[in-house]
Amino acid sequence: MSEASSFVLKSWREMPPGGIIPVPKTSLLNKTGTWRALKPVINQAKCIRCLMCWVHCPEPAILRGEDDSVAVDYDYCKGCGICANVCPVHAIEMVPEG
Amino acid sequence: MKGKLVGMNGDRAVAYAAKQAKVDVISAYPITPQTIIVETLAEYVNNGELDAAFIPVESEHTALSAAVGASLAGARVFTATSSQGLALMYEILWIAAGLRAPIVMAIGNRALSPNINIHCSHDDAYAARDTGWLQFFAENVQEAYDLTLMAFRVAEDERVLLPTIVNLDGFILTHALEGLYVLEDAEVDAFLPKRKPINPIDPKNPKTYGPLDFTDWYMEHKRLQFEVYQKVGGVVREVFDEYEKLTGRHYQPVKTFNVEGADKAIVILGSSAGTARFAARKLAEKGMKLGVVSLTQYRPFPVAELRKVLESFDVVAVLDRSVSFGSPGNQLFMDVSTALYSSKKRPILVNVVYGLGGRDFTPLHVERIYAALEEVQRKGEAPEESLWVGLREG
Amino acid sequence: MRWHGRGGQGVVTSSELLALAALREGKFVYHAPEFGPERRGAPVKAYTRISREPIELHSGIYEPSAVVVIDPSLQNDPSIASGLRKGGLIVVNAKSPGDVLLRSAQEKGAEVWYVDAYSIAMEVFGRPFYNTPMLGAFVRASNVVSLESVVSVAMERFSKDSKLAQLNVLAIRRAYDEVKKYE
Amino acid sequence: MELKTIKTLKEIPREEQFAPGHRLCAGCGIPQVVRLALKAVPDPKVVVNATGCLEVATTIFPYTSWGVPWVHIAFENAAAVASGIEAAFKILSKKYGVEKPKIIVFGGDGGTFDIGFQALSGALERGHDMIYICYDNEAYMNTGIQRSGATPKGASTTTSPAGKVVPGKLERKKNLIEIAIAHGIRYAATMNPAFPVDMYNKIVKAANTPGPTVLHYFTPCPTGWYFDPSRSIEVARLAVQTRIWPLYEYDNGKIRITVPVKEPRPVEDYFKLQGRFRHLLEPENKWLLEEIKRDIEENWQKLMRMAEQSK
Repeated sequence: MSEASSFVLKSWREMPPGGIIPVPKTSLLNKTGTWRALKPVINQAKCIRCLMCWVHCPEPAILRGEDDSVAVDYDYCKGCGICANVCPVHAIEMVPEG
Repeated sequence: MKGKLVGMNGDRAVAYAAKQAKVDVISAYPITPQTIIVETLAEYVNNGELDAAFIPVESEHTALSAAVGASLAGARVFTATSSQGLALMYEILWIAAGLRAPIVMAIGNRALSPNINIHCSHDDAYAARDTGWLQFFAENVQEAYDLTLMAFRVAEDERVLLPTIVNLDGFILTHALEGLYVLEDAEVDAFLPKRKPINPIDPKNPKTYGPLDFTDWYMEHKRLQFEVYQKVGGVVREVFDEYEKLTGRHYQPVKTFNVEGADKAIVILGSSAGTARFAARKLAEKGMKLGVVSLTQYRPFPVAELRKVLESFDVVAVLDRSVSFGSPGNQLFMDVSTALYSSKKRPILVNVVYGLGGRDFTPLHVERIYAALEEVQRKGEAPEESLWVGLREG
Repeated sequence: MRWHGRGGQGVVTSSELLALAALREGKFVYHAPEFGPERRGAPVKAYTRISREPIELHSGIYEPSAVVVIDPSLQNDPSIASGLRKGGLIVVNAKSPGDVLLRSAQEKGAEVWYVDAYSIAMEVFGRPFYNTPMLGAFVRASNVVSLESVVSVAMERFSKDSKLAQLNVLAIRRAYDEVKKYE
Repeated sequence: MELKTIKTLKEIPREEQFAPGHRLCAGCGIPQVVRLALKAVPDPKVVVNATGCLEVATTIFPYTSWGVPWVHIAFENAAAVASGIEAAFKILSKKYGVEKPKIIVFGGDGGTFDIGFQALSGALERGHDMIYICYDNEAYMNTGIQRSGATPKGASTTTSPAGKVVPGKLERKKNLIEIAIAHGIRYAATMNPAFPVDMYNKIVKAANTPGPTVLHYFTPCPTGWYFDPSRSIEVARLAVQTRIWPLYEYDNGKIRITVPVKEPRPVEDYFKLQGRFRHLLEPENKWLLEEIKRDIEENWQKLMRMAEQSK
């Protein structure tokens, strides 16, 4: 992340030849969480840690814990609602932002 | 002359140079008159004389696409094509240059269709002139060999990092055998050590090559690429000098003959330069003085050098082996005109078209051009139209 | 020189071997095949330019000093001697030179040499390979390079097959010995 | 080293080499195959990407989502570029001991079925060691939903609009797997995001197979197919359950159905979820719907015969 930001902040005259992006994962600087109208809220009490939401998230914005518990990374979640739909125990609810 | 004297045609000489350059990857598709280059390299690889990957691709578009991929991976890459093949590569030419992939490509210059023709025109080289590739023109088989070796040095120089074309006239050089001096392998190794790539593809150091580049950064990237071309001339001269020390063979971006004290000259590319000099000698016997100026370096265009040479003439014929349809002049003519426009003293320029589709260019044509230059000089004004030499009468 | 033959007869090889032999003798050379789509059987030409000075001229040859007719059926083609310089040389593959050829030779004041390369080829190779015998004949008639230079480049050219190399050298030598000047 | 197949989602590696912050549409189906491929194929690896949704949305300079080397040259040549990279690493590894990465190619259906078809065919014929993954959203979504050779019969796109006279695309979709197999490659399979374990295992098998392999991935596209993004996986699952998108693999000469569909769901269930097919449910287009049903049945029967013959 720090590597990413240092590259993006450089003067264009120092950009490497060939128009390449010389460091990985600089898209982390682009917080797509602002796209969201509905936000997924996980009911941890209901969660069975099946990882369905984790595997199907297109961002990926579902964080997988060591114990396979899950959390939403709201910095990037676009609020598509796939996680809520694939949850077999309906532990995720989409609620309006704001 | 240093080196071992051998007899080879232009295509084989280029392939031999690529072999001595120890290229890692050859990605190429056959097309006359370049085919012998590809065949010879395939032979070298399959006989164990060259340790390289030969990718027998299914089209020129793929030939260059694979070449760019291989070059980004850090390999020394060579390919060759002609005419329609180069046209098919066109999209990727820009990308190879923009991604700064120092591929070396030989072009056996050939006319573009229609009608289909396998012989020499410079349509193909000219069509690549804006793409960002460096371009050299060989005048004979020796130059085709020498320039191929030097092309790798220039292309891979970290101040340059640009793909480079070596042009050799289709059939007139590709299929013609001449004597040439070749270096020992060890000498080439010293002149052209293993490529040291900048930012090659490396899984331990992941980078993104060829991203989307929108309104916010594209222009800056083009500016950065643009600035490189200002430095290429200096690198080319360094490489020419070093090569001269090694071989005794002198190269310069603009080659001149008989220019001292002459008021008429012709500017020309490729194998016809020799024919023009031959004719100029004949003219000199009759007391007529014609300077011959040929360009070894075509891109980047050697503006300053050419200006210095041409400013002193009254009339200059610029010879194009191609037609730029609907343009204010043909391709080399437009280059030369632009280069001279801001000069304080500039000659009257006459655009001459010659040799299309392999139409032979002979000393008689040079004499006709000389006569035309005399007339222009007398009238003091440039003709409205280009002069076509070698066109059928009637 | 200009070489006349048919596609597949090794016309280009003869021209090339001559150029290589001259190169070996320190001369400057330019050899080029006639530029056309390759076609077996059709009449083809090849050109060799040899000089003591560097050759800068890259145009075709329109006024050859010598013409070699490799294919016997082409000798009566009236265009064979076209452009031939005054006092030039014609070498033909024939038991005896034909009338058309002799007439044009006379007009140009050209020397005519002839050799039965067909018989030599059939005896040496068992097949009508005329190109190397005609090269041998031309070397004798023109003296432009030495027989030994031509033999050594032929040995090299066919070095992958020593039998073939020997047969070619034999064919070159026999034609060199057997070619006759038409008086 | 032979990579292992898995039985549950829990066995899928945690590490993400594909970062969020990309600009694919909410609910897009593409990242799921990308994430699983990067997880299933260990380092060192290199990704080659054809021009398309995935390329434009994940690498807008100076932002990249990629945690692995990623190369894009043009639209029609991803397999060609991969050929060059593969050949280069092979020789650099032989000559200088450079470690040889696995090459993964991502191309959309346009870049695979249509404009990139020749380059793919050439690469398969030459036998380059690469996993070619076609993410198929069944039209040119990146340029605004134009028909491709992968657009299914009946679908409405901007260049095959459901009009008064012509009710959408009238031609069948090309069969990519059969075309790929015809090149003599050793592994090819279809994949679908609703079946992630099946997908993961197919990527593993492809990675375990030397030479070129082709994986054909069903990519639900909420934007181009006109459905609610939250129903992406539901749409994908229905494609399998209706037998429209059979999940199978070709492995060294044998065809195997990997997700059997004993009782198929009616195709109308799949069509009614998506705006691109809704016109098929109108009475005047019944003939086309029937034709499509016959096609689906015919494809399924053919596949079953091939699977039967493989036993």
